[in-house]
Amino acid sequence: MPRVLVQEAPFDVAAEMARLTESRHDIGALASFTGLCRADDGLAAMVLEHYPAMTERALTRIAEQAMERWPLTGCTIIHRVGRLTPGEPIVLVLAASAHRAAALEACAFLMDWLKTRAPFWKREEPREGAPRWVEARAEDDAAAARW
Amino acid sequence: MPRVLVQEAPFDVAAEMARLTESRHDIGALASFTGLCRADDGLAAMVLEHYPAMTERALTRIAEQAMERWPLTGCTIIHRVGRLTPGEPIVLVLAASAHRAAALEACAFLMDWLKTRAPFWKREEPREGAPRWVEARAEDDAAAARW
Amino acid sequence: MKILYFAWLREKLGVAEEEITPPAGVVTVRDLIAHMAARSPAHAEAFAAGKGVRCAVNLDFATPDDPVKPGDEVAFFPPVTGG
Amino acid sequence: MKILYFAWLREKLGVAEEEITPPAGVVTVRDLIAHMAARSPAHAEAFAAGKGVRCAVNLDFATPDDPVKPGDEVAFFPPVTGG
Repeated sequence: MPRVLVQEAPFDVAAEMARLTESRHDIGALASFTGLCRADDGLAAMVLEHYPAMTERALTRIAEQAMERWPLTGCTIIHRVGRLTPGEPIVLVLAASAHRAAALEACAFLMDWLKTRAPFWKREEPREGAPRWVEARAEDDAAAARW
Repeated sequence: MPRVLVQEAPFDVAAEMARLTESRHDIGALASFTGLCRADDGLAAMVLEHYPAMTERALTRIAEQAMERWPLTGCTIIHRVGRLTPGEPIVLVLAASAHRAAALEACAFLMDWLKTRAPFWKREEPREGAPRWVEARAEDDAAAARW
Repeated sequence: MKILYFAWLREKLGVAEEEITPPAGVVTVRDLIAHMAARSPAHAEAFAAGKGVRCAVNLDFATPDDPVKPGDEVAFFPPVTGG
Repeated sequence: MKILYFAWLREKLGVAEEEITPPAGVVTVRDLIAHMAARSPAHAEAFAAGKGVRCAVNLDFATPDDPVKPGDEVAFFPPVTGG
């Protein structure tokens, strides 16, 4: 039921929104979150590695959790992998519901769990110097633990 | 600084997102909320009345509050007025930030305050029977009071 | 003083706008509401305490204690229901 | 048993995948980690306690107490950093 994609290509937010809402009249709220690659500290690019056999399974479970916890009419997770440059979108989550609190909370939940429960690893390539693996942040664990 | 529009026409979510993010490399998070017209209880259409001289001013203040409370790189509120049918989008809010918590919280705040502090009134036109004015909901007041 | 009505107040009173000159004793929104309620039976009903009428003075939301003065634009309306 | 490595573990060990046959006493993730750490100095360093290595068994995240058995696909990796 949830839509989960792992891909190198960019995603089309408007098309994904339309998929969730078109020809339906029971949706009052559609929340979205797009994560983008920032150019912090002279970043030239970011390479997203993942565990292909596991990734869609993990994302589907996260999306199913959201659909169990909130009365969603639909939800979508699209996560890009490969080499991304600053300004490029990395991840999209969408949650649709009759009411706004469910859509907004589910969207925050999806991102918090995705940050801590999906097998992706980011390697940053600075404009100068050696690439470095991004370290997990304690605040992401704290954000995920609130749900 | 915030972008505020009150209009009868539909809005273009993708174009509005692009306005906030394009040619910037300091944005890591873009949250959106779209409110849509539901077909509850045999609704045929909804007519949104507003106080034209006051509306943009009120929305701008709400957006400015969001920008004071969270480190946003930009925020957008577009609210439609006039006659809308089930499935049509009514309102769009966008919040962009370096980090996801700011964008998501600001988006929820914008909707909660907009629901209680912007001069719009909805009249529902049922498929059968007389039009009725939508009554304000205590839970919207409670949601707005948490900020 | 320009008075505007929205939503069911406008419908109930059958008018979107009135120009009034309240007596000198009307200095707050609370005073003005009492004055308005005395204009007609329809006004009395619209401005009755349980109706929850809200107010804006010169395009800002106002509370009963906020001041009003000649020349102000004062709007009365039900609790807002946008979004 | 198929062992996979991701991110800096893969780089540090210089290999993405190993096929191993652990001794019969290896029945939990904790046992397997102790076994893996003894394979080489690089393994010892990668699996040292402070490195925070995480594990998935047959495509599900696993804790040190979770069981492992012959034929499982076991992945080791740093804490995830997607999103």
